[in-house]
Amino acid sequence: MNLNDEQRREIYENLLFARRFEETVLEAYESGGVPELPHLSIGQEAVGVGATYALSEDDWIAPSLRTRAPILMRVPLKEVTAGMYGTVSGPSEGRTTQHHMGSTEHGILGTTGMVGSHLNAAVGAGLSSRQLGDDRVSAVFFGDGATTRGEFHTALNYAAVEDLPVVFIIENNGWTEETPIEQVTAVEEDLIEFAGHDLPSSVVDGQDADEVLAATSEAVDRAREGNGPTLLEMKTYRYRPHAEVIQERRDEAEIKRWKQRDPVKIYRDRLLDDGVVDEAWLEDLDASLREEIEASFEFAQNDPAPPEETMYHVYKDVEVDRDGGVVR
Amino acid sequence: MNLNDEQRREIYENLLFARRFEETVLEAYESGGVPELPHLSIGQEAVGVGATYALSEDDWIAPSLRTRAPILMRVPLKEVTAGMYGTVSGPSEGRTTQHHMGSTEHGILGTTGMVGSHLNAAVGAGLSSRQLGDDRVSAVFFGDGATTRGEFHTALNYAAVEDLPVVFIIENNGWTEETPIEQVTAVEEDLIEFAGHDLPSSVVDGQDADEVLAATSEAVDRAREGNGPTLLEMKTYRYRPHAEVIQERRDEAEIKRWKQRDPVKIYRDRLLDDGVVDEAWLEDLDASLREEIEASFEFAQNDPAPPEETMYHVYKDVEVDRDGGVVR
Amino acid sequence: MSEHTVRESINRALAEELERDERVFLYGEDVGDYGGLYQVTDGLQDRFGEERVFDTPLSETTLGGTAVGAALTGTRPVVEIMFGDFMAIIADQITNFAAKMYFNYGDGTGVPMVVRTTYGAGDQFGLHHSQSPIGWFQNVPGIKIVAPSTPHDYKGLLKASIRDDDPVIFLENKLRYEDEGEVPDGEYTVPLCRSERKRKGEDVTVVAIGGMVDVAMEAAERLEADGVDAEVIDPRTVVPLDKEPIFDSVRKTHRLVIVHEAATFGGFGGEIAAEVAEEALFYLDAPIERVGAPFTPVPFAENLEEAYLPDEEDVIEAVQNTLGR
Amino acid sequence: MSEHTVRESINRALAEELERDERVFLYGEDVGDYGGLYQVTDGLQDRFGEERVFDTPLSETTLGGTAVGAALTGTRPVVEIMFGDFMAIIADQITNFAAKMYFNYGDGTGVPMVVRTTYGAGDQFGLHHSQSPIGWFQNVPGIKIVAPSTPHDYKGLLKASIRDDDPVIFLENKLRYEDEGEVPDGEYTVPLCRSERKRKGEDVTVVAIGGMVDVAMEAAERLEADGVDAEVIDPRTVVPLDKEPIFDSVRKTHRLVIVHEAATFGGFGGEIAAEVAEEALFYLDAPIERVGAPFTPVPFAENLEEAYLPDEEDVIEAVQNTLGR
Ligand SMILES: Cc1ncc(C[n+]2csc(CCOP(=O)(O)OP(=O)(O)O)c2C)c(N)n1
Ligand SMILES: Cc1ncc(C[n+]2csc(CCOP(=O)(O)OP(=O)(O)O)c2C)c(N)n1
Ligand SMILES: [Mg+2]
Ligand SMILES: [Mg+2]
Repeated sequence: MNLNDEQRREIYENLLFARRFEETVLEAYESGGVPELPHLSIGQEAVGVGATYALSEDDWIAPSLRTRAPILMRVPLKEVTAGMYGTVSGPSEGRTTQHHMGSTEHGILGTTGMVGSHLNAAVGAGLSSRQLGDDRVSAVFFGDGATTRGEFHTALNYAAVEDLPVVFIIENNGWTEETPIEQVTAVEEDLIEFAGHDLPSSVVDGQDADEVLAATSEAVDRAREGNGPTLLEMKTYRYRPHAEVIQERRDEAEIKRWKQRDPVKIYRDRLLDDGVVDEAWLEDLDASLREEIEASFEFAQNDPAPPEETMYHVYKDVEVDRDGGVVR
Repeated sequence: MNLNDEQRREIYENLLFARRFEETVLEAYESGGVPELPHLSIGQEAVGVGATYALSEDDWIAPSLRTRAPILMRVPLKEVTAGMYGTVSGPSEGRTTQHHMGSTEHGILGTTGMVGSHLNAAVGAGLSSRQLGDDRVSAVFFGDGATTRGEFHTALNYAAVEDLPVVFIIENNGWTEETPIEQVTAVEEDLIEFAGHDLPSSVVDGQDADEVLAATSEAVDRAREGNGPTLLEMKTYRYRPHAEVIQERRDEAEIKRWKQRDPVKIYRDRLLDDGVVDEAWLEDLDASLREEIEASFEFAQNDPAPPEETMYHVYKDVEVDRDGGVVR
Repeated sequence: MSEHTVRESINRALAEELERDERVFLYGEDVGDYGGLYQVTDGLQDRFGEERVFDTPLSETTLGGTAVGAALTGTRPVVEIMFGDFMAIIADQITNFAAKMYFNYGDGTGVPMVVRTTYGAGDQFGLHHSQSPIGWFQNVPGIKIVAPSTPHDYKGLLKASIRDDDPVIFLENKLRYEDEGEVPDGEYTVPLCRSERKRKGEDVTVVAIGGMVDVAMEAAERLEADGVDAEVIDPRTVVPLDKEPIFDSVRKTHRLVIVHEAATFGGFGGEIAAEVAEEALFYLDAPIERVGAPFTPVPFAENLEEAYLPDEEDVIEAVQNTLGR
Repeated sequence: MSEHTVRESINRALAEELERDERVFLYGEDVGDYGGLYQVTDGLQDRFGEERVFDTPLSETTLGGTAVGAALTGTRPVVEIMFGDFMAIIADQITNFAAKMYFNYGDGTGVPMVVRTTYGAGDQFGLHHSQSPIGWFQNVPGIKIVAPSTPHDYKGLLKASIRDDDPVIFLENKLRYEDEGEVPDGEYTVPLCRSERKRKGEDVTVVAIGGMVDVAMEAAERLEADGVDAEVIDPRTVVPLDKEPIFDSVRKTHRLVIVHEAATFGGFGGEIAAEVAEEALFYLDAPIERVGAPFTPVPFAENLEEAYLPDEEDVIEAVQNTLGR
């Protein structure tokens, strides 16, 4: 994929957008509180941005809890922010958080809070694609921890056996909640070793959006041409603890080392070096993103709470009362 | 493991014993019927016999539905046969079949009818061994089909990460119930490829009890020395359909080809060649095994049905009535 | 009308829906070439091709998980889970995923998947191939559980299930595949979430589920000879429940017997009894009777399994109890 | 006696049992060095070492499966499953394995494992981290389900669960970890399978489960001011059930209210109601009332979750209903 300057600027915009958004979430959480407990992806933005950029708009994305960028790239911001506040304008009108939101319009597969259970669902989207002959690719994001679940094996195997158009993207940030991944995975070096399956795989620098984009594009092409799934391991890192309630217990040196390869900075420096942007453009962008983000928080904070009926939205094809009785 | 003549004869005895036993089951099923639907392992005897022979008596065995030989080697025959008839002398007094029987005395891990769910249980036996420091190894047998379940990945990973004393033995007979295994597994050639895990593995000729024994012995030694699990893939074949109700749909030529490498015949010929046994000994053995087996069927057919109380055996530590009420 | 078995009815329902809607596809262990362990999908791969009817790895989590994903993305998967006991393996996919996505989406996206599975004791298949999994999912909002009782209903309810936009667990009693009954020759469906009165009566209401409907009907025949006029109600869909017809019937007969195959304790009969004890308590002239299995796994030995499984005698006795005889 | 929180009580119970019996070990996701998401196992790895208290991969099936295997082979594993919602992932290991092995063995081998897990709504954790999984296992013979309500009972019941030879699901309400109460300083256990009358009363029986016991107790206090004398029974172990004390109480008060946190429909309250409708029907002066959640997933928005979760007002209203007020 050869990028023109506009595209490169767009990628940077998305990186910075995700960064600024989550920084604002953190501030809001630390000052007044945010109803949805933040599980921030700060530090990992290049994975979601680069990979999403490699997909067509109507390809399916199955994000993990940690995959914020694709959501922000596809879903109107006010909706996402409202989703964190549980107000009526959120993606499910306050019924659920935005973490695991689903949207058919935006090509986001709804997910559960069970880390890794969505891998097979993403393979199911691949099945749909084959049944309908519509060439849609499905990209599923998941953490290193999720590779230790049975779904990793079963989903990879089925996608590979059936040559389904699925791209498996490990966001390897080195940690489950509080356990270092090498402590619980029997691999020598990389998590892709885990997959004995007969499918192409590679390790990618997850801090470099261009690398992510290149690797994902290749995988997407392969999938769209009917040549089956690919497994990509993106090496990345989260700057914050698993969730904001959780005590940090990782090495400060480790965190510091990773911050030296910050995905936003890497991209900005490259664009500056290549003369694609200048400082003024960067400042303008930052200001306008901050403004948009602020506005979304203001919107969400003033958005009304959902009426009680909102939660009686359980069956699509029959009316059921709150006691499980069919309304005739 | 260097075998003396007596040991070699013993191995042959066990091979023939398993063979004759299951032939008798088949006859009984085809004439009068046997309450437990037979899932015969005829053709696969060398795997169970060779592997069990490599274990100490107090090592744990976690058999699959198809693993008949280890049961026959460890559990009194009358008990096994009664188990098929559901009579009081069976391993659970008629509550359950003998297929998934458990016995602490005989070191057999009870199993469920869910193919592959016992892999993690066998790893749990490895945990016990570590906790108790008792050096017991746990050997788990499972079919090729079971390698497509999530338990295959999760159990191998955990055993390897914790260096637990577990030997994983795939009885690869090439078929699940009615689906050829290569159709549903994304490997190039062998199922051991499936395990990207960092643990030793090898492919073994499952029709040759000596090969099975050698490979398993090595794995058992490794486990007992604290060097963790091993994965062995035994190439084998069942002569009968998955279960006796099921229509055969495999190629006749395929069945024929495998019968040319019959595990009982291979071993007999070798013993004859080496002068370890002669025809007379073989005939005597056959006659005495047949007699013993016949006697067990006669026993089982005359063994009484269990009294109704037998099934109210659900909780060990509290008396509960048939309606789930605690008896005070 | 013509006579068909339950097996034929299901097979025809699948064929008709595969024919009607190209978004429908059918997959599971050995359902393709072999036609399924119980031969329910026999001939369908030949007719519709390997892309519409196909075998899978031996992984129920893949079946459950991919079905949810497929249903969320525009197709209508029909999955076969060989034995209902294996529903425990996909409890996560059912409970946390399929049942909750309509709630989790804001745009009306549904989860039009059907999980067909077998259930029930009586063939000496033992504790792991004989269970009735209704109890495991009866407390899960968002799932529909359908348990038909006649060839007619099997066909019509399966077609309706496939067309339904909610996830459906479709329960097939493995002792009933050979049962025969009248089935219309033309196209029809039977609506989900509607119970049916299978027999009109005045003296006692018997609510029976799935394979137990026949047992209840035969008990009712024998009771008639004894001068007892039993009404038999078949909920057909148990979750969510069409309650009013049950209340109405109890208000008329003043007696209630509930029959299902799973253990009584903690089973779905408790829900029905509780509903009536809340809504129609003072209409009851006798304590509610539940007929079900004892609180044990399904035993293997023939005599034990017979003692375990509820039968006509048990229903008759329960009815007599409500009549104070 | 001294004051302790529920968290401390559990931590001490674990420490005492690890100390007492070297066959006991404790494992789960992040339970080691970190001390568990809710810090319940804090300090235990330091004290007992990495061989007795340790972290695992993020695989609940491994946790469930290895625990069964370990329990069958001479040790007494205590597993932490971070959220009760994840119990659906190990439904196979619980339902088909742990619950059935004593039945499947003929030599008295038991399955002495404990699965500790959190449950319950009220902290805006949303539909996948707030469920009450009792309903998923209430129809499974062979499992014990324990749901304590006070620091005293948490400690005593957990110690008894670890010593018990049957598999136990031990439910910890995540809103209650900070609750304080009197706990004896010395060694004690609280027997499984025995309910307790938490409050004596004459006018109405309230059976409450787990986190709802406190809600019921507070409702009872307020009702007393209103001249209503409520008896509160805490089953503590819900499967199997200590039924007689409930029947006795209803025979005395003639009124029954059942309170639990899961959805009413299909939930455990149905079982209790059905039992009473069978055993003590004619003692009832009013329809049985069940207080529970509506038949929806647990909603996220604060106001919705509040409306969802049963509270004192709901209990009081139900009691008033039984009194015809
Ligand atoms: C099935 C399941 N088990 C445990 C958890 C609790 N949990 C939430 S996130 C997490 C760690 C996930 O680690 P990883 O997959 O590496 O993703 P990351 O958070 O690092 O992006 C855990 C254990 C869960 N949500 N689901
Ligand atoms: C979890 C589960 N899924 C499906 C089945 C039905 N079933 C029983 S045996 C079998 C095939 C097993 O194949 P394999 O593992 O290769 O063992 P084999 O019978 O060939 O020894 C299947 C699908 C089952 N018992 N358990
Ligand atoms: Mg991680
Ligand atoms: Mg096989």
